[in-house]
Amino acid sequence: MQQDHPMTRWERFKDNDIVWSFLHSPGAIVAAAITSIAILACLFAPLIAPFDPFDPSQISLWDGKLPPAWIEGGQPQYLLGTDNQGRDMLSTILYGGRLSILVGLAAVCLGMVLGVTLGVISGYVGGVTDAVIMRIADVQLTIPGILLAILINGIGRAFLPLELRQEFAIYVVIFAIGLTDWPQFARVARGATMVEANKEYVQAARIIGLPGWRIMLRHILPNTLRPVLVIATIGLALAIIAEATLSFLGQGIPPTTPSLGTLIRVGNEYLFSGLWWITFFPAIALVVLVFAVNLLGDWMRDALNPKLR
Amino acid sequence: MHFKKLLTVSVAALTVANPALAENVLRWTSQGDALTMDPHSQNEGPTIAMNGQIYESLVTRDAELNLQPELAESWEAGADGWTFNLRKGVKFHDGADFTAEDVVFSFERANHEASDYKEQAKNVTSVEVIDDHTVKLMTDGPNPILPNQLTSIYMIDKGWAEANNVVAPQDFKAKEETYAVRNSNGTGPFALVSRAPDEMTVLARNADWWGEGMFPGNIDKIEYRPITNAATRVAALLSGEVDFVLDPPLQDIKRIESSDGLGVKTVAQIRSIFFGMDQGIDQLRTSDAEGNPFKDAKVREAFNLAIDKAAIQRVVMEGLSFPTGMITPPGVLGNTPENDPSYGFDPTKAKALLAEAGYPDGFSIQLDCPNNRYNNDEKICQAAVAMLAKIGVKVNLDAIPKAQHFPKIQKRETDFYMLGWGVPTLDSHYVFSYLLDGEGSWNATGYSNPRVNEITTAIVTEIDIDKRTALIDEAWTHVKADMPYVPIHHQVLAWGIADNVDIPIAADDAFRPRYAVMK
Amino acid sequence: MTDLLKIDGLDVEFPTRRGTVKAARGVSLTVSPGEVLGLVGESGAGKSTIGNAIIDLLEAPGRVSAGSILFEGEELRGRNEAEMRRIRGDRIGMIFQDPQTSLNPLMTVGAQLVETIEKTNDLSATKAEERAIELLEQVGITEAKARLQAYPHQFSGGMRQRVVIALALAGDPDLIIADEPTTALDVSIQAQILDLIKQLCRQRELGVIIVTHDIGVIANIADRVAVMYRGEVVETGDVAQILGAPEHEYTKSLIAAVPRADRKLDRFSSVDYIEGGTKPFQRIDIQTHWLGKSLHDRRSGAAIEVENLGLSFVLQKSVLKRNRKMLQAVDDVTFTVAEGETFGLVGESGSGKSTVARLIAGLYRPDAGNIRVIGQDVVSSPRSAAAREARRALQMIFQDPYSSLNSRMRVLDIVAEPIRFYKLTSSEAETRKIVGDLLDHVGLGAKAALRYPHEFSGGQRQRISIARALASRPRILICDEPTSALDVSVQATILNLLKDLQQELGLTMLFISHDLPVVRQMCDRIAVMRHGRICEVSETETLFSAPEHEYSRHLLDLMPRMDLLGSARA
Amino acid sequence: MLFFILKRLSQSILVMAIVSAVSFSLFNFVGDPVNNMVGQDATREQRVEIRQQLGLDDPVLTQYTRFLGNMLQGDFGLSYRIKRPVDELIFERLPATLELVFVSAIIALLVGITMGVYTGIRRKSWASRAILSISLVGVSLPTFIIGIALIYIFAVHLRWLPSSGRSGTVDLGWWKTSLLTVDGWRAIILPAITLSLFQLTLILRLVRAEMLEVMQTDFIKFARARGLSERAINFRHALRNTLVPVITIIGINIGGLIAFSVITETVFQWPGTGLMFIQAVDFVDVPIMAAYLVFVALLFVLINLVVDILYFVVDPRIRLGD
Repeated sequence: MQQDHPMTRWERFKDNDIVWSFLHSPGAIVAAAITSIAILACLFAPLIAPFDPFDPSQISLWDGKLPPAWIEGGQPQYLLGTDNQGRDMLSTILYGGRLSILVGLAAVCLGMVLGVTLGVISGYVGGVTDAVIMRIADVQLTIPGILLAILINGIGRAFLPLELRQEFAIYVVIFAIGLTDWPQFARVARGATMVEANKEYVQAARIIGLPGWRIMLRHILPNTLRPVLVIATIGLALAIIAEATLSFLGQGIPPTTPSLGTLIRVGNEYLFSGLWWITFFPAIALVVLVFAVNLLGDWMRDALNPKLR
Repeated sequence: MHFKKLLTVSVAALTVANPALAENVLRWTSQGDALTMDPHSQNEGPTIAMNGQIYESLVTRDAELNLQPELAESWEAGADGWTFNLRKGVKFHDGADFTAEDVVFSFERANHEASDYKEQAKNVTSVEVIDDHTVKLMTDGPNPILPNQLTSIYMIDKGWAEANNVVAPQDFKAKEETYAVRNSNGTGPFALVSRAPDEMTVLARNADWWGEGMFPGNIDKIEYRPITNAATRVAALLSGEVDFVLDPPLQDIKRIESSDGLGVKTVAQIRSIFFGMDQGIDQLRTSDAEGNPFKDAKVREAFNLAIDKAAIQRVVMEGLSFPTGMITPPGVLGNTPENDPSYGFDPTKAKALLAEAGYPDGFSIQLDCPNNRYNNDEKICQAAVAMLAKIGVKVNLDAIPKAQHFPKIQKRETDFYMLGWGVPTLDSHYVFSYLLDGEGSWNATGYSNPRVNEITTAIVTEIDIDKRTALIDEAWTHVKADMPYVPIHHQVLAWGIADNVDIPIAADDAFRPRYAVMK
Repeated sequence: MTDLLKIDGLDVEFPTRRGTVKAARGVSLTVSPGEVLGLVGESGAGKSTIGNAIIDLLEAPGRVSAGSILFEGEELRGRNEAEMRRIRGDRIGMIFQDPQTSLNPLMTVGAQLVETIEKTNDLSATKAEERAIELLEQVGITEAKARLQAYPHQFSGGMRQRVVIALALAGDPDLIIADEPTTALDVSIQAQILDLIKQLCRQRELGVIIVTHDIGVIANIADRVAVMYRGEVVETGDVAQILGAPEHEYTKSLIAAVPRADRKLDRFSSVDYIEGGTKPFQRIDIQTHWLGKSLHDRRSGAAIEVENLGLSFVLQKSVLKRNRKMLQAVDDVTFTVAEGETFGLVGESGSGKSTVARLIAGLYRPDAGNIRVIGQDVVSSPRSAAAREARRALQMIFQDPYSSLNSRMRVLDIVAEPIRFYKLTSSEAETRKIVGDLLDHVGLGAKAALRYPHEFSGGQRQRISIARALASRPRILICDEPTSALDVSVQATILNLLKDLQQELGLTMLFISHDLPVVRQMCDRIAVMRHGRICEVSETETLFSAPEHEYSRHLLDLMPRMDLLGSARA
Repeated sequence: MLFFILKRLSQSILVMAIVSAVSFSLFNFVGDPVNNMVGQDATREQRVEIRQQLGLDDPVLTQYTRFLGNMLQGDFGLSYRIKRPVDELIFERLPATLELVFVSAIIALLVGITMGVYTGIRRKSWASRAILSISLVGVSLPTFIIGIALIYIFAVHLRWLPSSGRSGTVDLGWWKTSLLTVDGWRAIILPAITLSLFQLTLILRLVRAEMLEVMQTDFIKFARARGLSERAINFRHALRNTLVPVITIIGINIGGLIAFSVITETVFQWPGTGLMFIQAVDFVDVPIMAAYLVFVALLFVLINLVVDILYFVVDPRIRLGD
């Protein structure tokens, strides 16, 4: 790969093994497409959705329980039918998906920032700091995530004042899921850091006399991001599922601003009554979303593992 | 290949239905299991229902809710109490005779500090034994409705209780559970065979029951399995695992009706659903409005007119409700055809009224709502949010489990809330004293009309039935005009029942197996 | 003498997304029974590919695209998997480079031997065990019976390689292919293993192919040599002829680049045949350049003074102190390096030489003793300004060119980091200019600044490392095995560069290596280390001509005999 | 070895101490227990009285000491709602949960490892690709959706298996099992499959990944070069080495089964500890919540201890030291 002139950024980007592998993996492209469409659709839900399901004045109870447009009795303006409150299913799913993705992303970010920070410090500094951080992580791992989330939610509900609870329900869920996630990130970041910290470029940086924080930030952090990114992608899928599960158990996002999980919980009550679309479409949306994210994570794990390429 | 074969065989083995049973076994389910088998420990629906199959009271109600003799054959009112003639020859499941002594003991036990039936039992100040089969229940002054208050005070054997050290009901202070929590000894038509809480409770017919042959029921064995999740409960009925679901969700009624071999029975329930508005406090807690809009009767009327009860009935309740203008249902003394019709639905007028009251752009408020108590409670609240939005009132809904919801009402910490109220005594006093009296323990509206308060006190001791009824009517007329609540509807009960069994439905939602017939 | 193995016109290709790479082109070789063929070449020459192709174990997606492989007169190409399985182990045995990873860690050595024996011979369990013991004894493992029950991790590296050889012999093969069998081993053990292979070859009339990059190994063991370069065999012949009078240009360069242990040369002969791309770049004028500013600080005296240095590591933790296993990595080490001197530290792996380097560089803190850098005590108050200042005058070049550069940073940022951190220039433009100059000076060219490390070869990366070290304007350079991961030909150019820099800048150099010939070429004085202690410190020529310490003599004895190497291109 | 186990034990005790502090803090933060204990009609005086009787007015430290002391004796107090000793409630429901987790673990391990090995060995076959794709769907399906779907298909639609609950239990005196009767097995199949599916796919994918990793190692290449049979290479060499890292993960996975049994038990009305927990959360029945937390942590710690010991057994490098 000896060229006389440096490659342009774009050439280098295309030449990158990971990008190349991506462009040659149909599954990854489809997954990325679905994920980006889903994320975009949800982020721009207010622009795309035919109705605003959170605006109660737009809802008419008399439009409730209408089937999808292509089924007898359905109305064309409600493509996927309406729920028991008369909300347009398509709009509700878009808004609900938005909430699910936002909660998932925020939870993963929280877990990642917390975990990677602690993990890198733990791996680089070592000694007592390392022992303390990893013991805390152990305790955290001892209490299964979903239980902890239920507990934090329960505590949040009881502890927060009435007015705040509604507003903070989402933050409590994010906090609950994010907090259960960090040990994973911490472990991976710590492992990667310990590998990197022993590499000679870090020793070179130390000999130059760079302070520890600068070495961690500029040298180690960028090199630990690959495995962290894989975990984050899979973590995003798990966080979306966790949110849905919490909401399904009635411990998550309240039904006034429903997430996909809340929609499925509400819809589940109509499963036997013939109103299948109230639960079916949100469930499909959830599974497709999570599947796409997982597919992406799966490809990423393989692509970033040079041994399997 | 071998594996495939094996799989087929084992699936076949697993899918073979239970062997045909000679006896009539009724398998049924409802949302929650009884908390305890101690008849005086927990005043809670499923517990009363389960114990009511094993234990009996002096007086009971039939499926039409008429008072019927049970352990007492007849009774008579006096100025300072009621005399009850006890049924003769009644035996407890362990063979002991039922006598006046047991009645005395049972009332003492129900009045014990640890009892959860004190509120009902305290009406009986003491029990006077006249002979082995006659007792006089003494009251503090005249009590016209005492028999109504006795239907869930169950009789327990003194000897058995003493022998097993359960003279007092189980107490939360106790470190150990008592014998009576898992064992029972009643006089009723069924006796406990086995019990695994939240899993399965099996009852068998009591061959020595006094009523043997007097009732149509032919059930030999009852298997009760609680299923919390509504959809799962219906699935169990649809898949033929149970014969009877006490509380199928409304939206599944049609599906059950249309399934082969299944049917649905409905009846108007003695329970009304309504919203309370705090008109007592000076500044609302959760509103952006200055002061308290609810103090203005126009605002209360606007709320009443803004709710489309017909839409709630048809879409949310699947037709299974009766829209109303009262907070107590027909069947309760005090509900009249004049007062029962709803206030109607007129959003235009509602908006106008709000403007008149000084809120042309509405205001915001939080609606507190239970999500696991009444039929579609949370969905009714959601519908109300949308309807109130159309007259400009921005409602924030907080739907939470009943365990967290009810304390808000009891502590009077809510501005706007949903409540449902059943009337076990079938008398308006129960409604007045809790919901309308200024000091009522469940009255979080701050409503206090001196005349209503007066009537509430008066009817306790008024024995002249006509005069008493007139007083009750007067009170309701005041309430109808004052509009402290937004009445929505009276609930309708629906039971999902397999065709091979006939169970008469009752408005108090109690399963009475003595009337259940298997074909 | 009939050929045991005859390879003719063998082509091996690896289809990749950037087109098909030919790893071997028209390779022809022969091996006779009882003969050791050395297959020598530098990394990427395709030598290992040949070995794998013979037993049809090429890494995916590699495949043999042309040619024939005749083994005992039979064609091996196109055999199905079952037939190949009967040939592998039974008729052709393989020995791999790393004995640490060649054995299944979860099975006892005995079990692995027995399963291999049972594969070919229909023996009873006890017979198979007897045979296993016999094999272990043949490869020189004592108490063989007891050791059958041991797991691989309970053997030392050399012993493990003996086990690997025993396993290769278990099927009683006629041909052994040994792929870098001694590269992972220490010099002293290397010699024993080579002797063992040679002895087995003679005794059993085995054909042996030794694949290696090490001319020393070839000189010690091979009867005939095939030299590979970029997938082709450029020269084949008798070992004496190839090493003594090579004909092909490449072979000549290669042989010339091998460091001579027998005499000291001024410079390594340049090997332009290989590093064809090393154009002479513009070199900077040290006297006037930014880089030369440190020249004025020079003084005479000691640059590094080490006194009674000690450091131990915990090997096995335990609650009880007496149960704790400690390794005394550095034990009472004392020496002084004068300003402008090149001081060598030699020893086998585990001798503590790298640990001493890291102690001086401040990467570890010593348990005992003191270190002074340019007269400044850097141990007692390591965070003082004076200590930091002294440390900055000291930079280090590492062994592994791949891990010593941060792959996420551009070369510019790597080299500029110390300049920016210490604000050694007045502007970013100046920084960039200086980085360009430094890259020019180390022979990479200023354009390299905008690339990432993975775009460079190992030798080029070492040049980047050197540029980074220079960017601190150091007065002392610690070189920790700077060329041991590099090919011989590249090694020569890097060593030349280091020599040049040392002379131009008057650097003090601490040179750490296990490779005595290299050390002889580079150093003024040498310290020999063993088990954390210094055995002797001598002037270089004194050490090589008249070693004082017994261990020094032993090490010198183990140096590969290069008598065969002629004086070609000296 | 002793040092190792002692170290792990002390860590476990530390973990349990922290968890118990967390679970105690529940009592102080979550809700007002009195409201959950008294009937609708309780008066203010009754409430005050109950607070005093429960010791809710004592200083926090006194309450914690009391809590710890009681906890060590297995006494978590009475459930606010059911008013029975919590430890008894838990032990009553424990067999249901443990049997469910046990059957699920067996399914997940057997199927997961088998398929993982298969897809690891036959990396390119269409069956492997199919299994992998399906497994990815598997990790994407939330447990509750699987449960609902299984109920709908096998119970309501086909009517093959019961939709919910546990039946056919046999009381062995100290343990109530449902694994001895056909009815019991019929009831456990759907929840066990639901619970196992997620972990099964995780194990499958992990085993495959580890298998591929091991297949790249030198000792496998060396085994090939010795001409050993595919069977010997795959099972004697590759699988055993695969299992070492897999064991740790399996420990975590079984913990995951216990955690996710909360969801499965809710969907299937399985009368185990998880269902009790979620009901307790709804009723803010703090003694049960606290006890369950401590109990799950204890199970986790025990499983991890077992895994550590298994490590010793499986890996001679740890067992025999260097």
